[in-house]
Amino acid sequence: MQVNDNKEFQPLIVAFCCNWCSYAGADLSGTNRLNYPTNVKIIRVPCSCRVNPIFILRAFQRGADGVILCGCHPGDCHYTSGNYFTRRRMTLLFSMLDFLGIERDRTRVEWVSAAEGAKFAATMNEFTEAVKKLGPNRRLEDLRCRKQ
Amino acid sequence: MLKISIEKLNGLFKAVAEKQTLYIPADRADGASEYKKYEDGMTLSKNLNTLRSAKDFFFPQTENLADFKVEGKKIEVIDIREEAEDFVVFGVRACDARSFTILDKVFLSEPVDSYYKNRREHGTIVTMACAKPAETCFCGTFGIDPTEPEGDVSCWSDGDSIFFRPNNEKGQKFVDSVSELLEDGDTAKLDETKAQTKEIMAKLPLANLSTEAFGGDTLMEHFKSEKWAELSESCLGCGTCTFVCPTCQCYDIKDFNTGHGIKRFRCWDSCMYSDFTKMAHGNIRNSQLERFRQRFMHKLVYFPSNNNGEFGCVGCGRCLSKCPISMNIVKVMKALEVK
Amino acid sequence: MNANDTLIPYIGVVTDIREDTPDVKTFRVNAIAPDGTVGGKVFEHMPGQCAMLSVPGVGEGMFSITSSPTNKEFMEFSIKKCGCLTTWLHAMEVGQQITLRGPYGNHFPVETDLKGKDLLFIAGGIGLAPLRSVINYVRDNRANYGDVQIIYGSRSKDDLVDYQEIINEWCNDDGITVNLTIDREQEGWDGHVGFVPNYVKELNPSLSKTVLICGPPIMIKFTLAGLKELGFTETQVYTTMELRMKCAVGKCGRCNIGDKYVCKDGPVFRFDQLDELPDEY
Amino acid sequence: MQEAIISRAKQLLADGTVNRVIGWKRGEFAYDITPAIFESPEEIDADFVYDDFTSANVSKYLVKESRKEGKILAFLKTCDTYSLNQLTKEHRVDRDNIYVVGIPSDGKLDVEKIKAKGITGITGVERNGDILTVKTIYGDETMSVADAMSNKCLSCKSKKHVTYDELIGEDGEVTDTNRFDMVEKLENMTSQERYDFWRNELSKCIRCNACRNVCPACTCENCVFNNPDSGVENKAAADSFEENMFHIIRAFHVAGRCTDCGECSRVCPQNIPLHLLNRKFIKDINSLYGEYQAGADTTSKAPLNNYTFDDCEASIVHERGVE
Repeated sequence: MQVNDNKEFQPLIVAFCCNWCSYAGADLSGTNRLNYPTNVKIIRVPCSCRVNPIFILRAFQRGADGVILCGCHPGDCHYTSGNYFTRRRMTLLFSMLDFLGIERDRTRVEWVSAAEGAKFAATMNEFTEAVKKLGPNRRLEDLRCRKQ
Repeated sequence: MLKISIEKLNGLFKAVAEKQTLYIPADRADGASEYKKYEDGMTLSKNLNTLRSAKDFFFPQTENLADFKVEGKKIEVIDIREEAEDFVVFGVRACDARSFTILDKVFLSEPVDSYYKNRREHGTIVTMACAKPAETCFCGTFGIDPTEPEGDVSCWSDGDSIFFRPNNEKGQKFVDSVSELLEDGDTAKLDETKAQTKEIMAKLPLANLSTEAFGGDTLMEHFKSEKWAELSESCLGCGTCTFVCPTCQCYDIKDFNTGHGIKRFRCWDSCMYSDFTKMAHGNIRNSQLERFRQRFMHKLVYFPSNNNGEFGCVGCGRCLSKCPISMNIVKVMKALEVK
Repeated sequence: MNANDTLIPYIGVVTDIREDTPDVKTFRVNAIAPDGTVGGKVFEHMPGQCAMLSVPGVGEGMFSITSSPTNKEFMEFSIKKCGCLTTWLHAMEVGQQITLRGPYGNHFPVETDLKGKDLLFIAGGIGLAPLRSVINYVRDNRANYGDVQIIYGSRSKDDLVDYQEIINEWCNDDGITVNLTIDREQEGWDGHVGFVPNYVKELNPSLSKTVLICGPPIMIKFTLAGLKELGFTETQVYTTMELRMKCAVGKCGRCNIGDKYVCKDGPVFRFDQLDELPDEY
Repeated sequence: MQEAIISRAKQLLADGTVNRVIGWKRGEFAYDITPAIFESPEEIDADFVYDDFTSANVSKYLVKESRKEGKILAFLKTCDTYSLNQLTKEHRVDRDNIYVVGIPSDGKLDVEKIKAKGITGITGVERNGDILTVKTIYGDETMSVADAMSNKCLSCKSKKHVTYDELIGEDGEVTDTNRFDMVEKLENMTSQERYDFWRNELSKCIRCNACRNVCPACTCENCVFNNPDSGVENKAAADSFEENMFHIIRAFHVAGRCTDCGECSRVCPQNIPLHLLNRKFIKDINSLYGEYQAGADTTSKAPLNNYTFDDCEASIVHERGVE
């Protein structure tokens, strides 16, 4: 585990991972001892399509600085078409967040298969870096939830 | 009477704002006005009234009541109440000024609501007489004279100057604090303005609206009226009327889990909402008819029944202009008073 | 801001949990002193009054205080599992702290109108909870009241709240008649079978009695009709009500029946008072 | 126009085609018109009104009304027919129980806009060509009709009725409007500017839920914001997050189903331009997944219930427009 003794900002990342591909991908990156930040909190969902826009917003409310949604590659969905719906939904949602002036780099969709442990780790590192540059989430923050 | 010329009014605002927070009605980009914290250069709105009423100052839409820390089986209550800071609300109209009397009857009756009382004690209300009432005004129906507003200090404008009259100790303190800016003035022109306003009041379309058919003793008669079905059929069940109303005071208490504690907060609620009376085992007001009836019965019958005949409406006309489907207390009164 | 506000609750500790029926538990609550000592009551009350119980983050609700004011050691609440908060309460263990505020509402006129009278208690299911406070108050001040009759019915034998107390204490008291009934025949039950309203009519209680009734709305409705048939007047019958409440002090505006707030002007009403109000309950 | 509508309504009542009529009822003033149901010719004669202020879309009432006994006559303006079509498609109304008479509209007036000019004490309004004469207790005032026109009519998308059993007057055409202008303008701002714009607008929200309750696409039996089990139930937005949350989810839930009738902005007591959120979704859908007009038909698949294998990736949001 990384020990963070300087006060550098460590973003909290919530990663919604589909049970069949991305969660297995995350597992693989772990068994392969690949590094990705400890502040990435994985939430397993049956399918990326299970993720309601409310989930994304709630993650921000509860202190996430970035939210990433990982699912099977288009065409590989365990339920045939779930991730196609996810793709449309999330495109529109992210576009709306952008429209409201929420920094667009705080949200991302990435397709990660069960075999792509390396891609999972790389994606998380890259995404964390991008969010780190933005600093803490302030525009979509619930002040009541901010830790004093 | 003490007065200040209108050109110098901003100087007075500045002097007040230096000592305590001052709120004045200010114009918004969309033409409506709302109370804003006074900052240098802000001007007083010329609109008759603000979009939202002044009740927010004493009974805000949401406020924190208490915090809780929960650890295992242990609970700790944290009293977060703090003494409010002194503030002044300037330009409150006669209708809104009366609404405080009505809210007082609810919140200052035993057991006293300390949150409300705290702000009430620290707020000074400076009222402003109306000169140009709108067609939606019917404060006269409830015995309010818009040319003689209540409040801690009453103000009038004759077009050139603003006149001040303190009504109590708090008001006197306010007038004293700005006395060097005030001068003694002649009220001849003001009396003329008042007379003109009264003439207009008598000509308003709702001038003849009467409360005669309402009050505590008409409870069952109005409750059982068959007209509620027709009146309520187009109601959307939104909370617009409730939230713009200066006298609506129903609230909800809810807990919010912040992840590191529980915040218990109170927020405005509306009897028009479907979950207002919903319990684990059912709902006593299941239809919009019953909820609609509750709101108007509360204002016209239940409230006077419990408060010596005082009605729970001040005739500010906000619901008349804001209801999405234009169903309002005036239409209800006119429908119900016909036997 | 030293003055206390009724909206800010006290802390109580659950010191005993008794499983009365499959869906009713009785919780014993004690006060907790700043130094952590547990004991005594959080506040005093009169029979029929209520308290707002809450678990922060879960919810707050009005519950009638089941124990008698004559009990100086603790308060008790008999609570049926039916919603979010009550489900949580049913899952908790001894030692759990909860918050309380109160007492709220009026009470049964035990020191005025009911004094010296013959009393008839009629309860159905969890409706015994608010009456238990009165019954025990009457038992502890026996000299002040005349004959006491208790008619209590439930769905089944297992659903009779406080069955042990009824059998072991109430039934053994002098001057107290207890009539139990259950809705349907059940093995091991040799008592009366049938609905409460019918049982009341069968028992044909004396018209001199003052009636205190609590139970499901439908039971109250038919029992009241039955009592009227027998010759009782509405001024003789008291009941206690419950509606959704938030503030418990008549300010939040939701528990009203006409111009009366159940939390402040109630929960105890005499039926002739309810007659003058809309039937929105 | 009002006479023609009234006489047709009375005919259809008399010949038994329908047993009630949904329309608009006269108010206290010239402008406070309430949607209402009429059951007799006498009621219609007394109160039925169709004029410059009858802008309320009555199609949502048909969700309940069409399930009642007997056929109901509904007078629908062009934009209202889109809403009804969408409701028909979602099986929220029983279309067979509704007799739709399409009526033309040459734009409705918004009294708020008149009042914003400082005109008060309004007793009557007269429209003569482009000039509006407002009668008040303080004397007559004039202004241009365009200045008093409601926002939803200023960007009217269509003069063509998409569903009707009969028409009064001539049917128009789908109009080519500038309705996405403001959305585009916002898109071209910087992220910070957009944020400031929306904070200023959404912080006015008093959570009266009028936008939700009036919306013909919002017909859930129990809204997620009313459901204590949803975890996001809130009555008053306690802070800016909850304001954003409510408006994002409200607009998202009608994305692909919103016909752009403009009722949400019309009823907003705080004059928040809520339709911009809906239009942003419409604009995105049009540009990313092909032109789509909700309510134009009753058979097409909604964009969010549909997909193609080569849809764009969500990263497109990062690639276009202003950061």
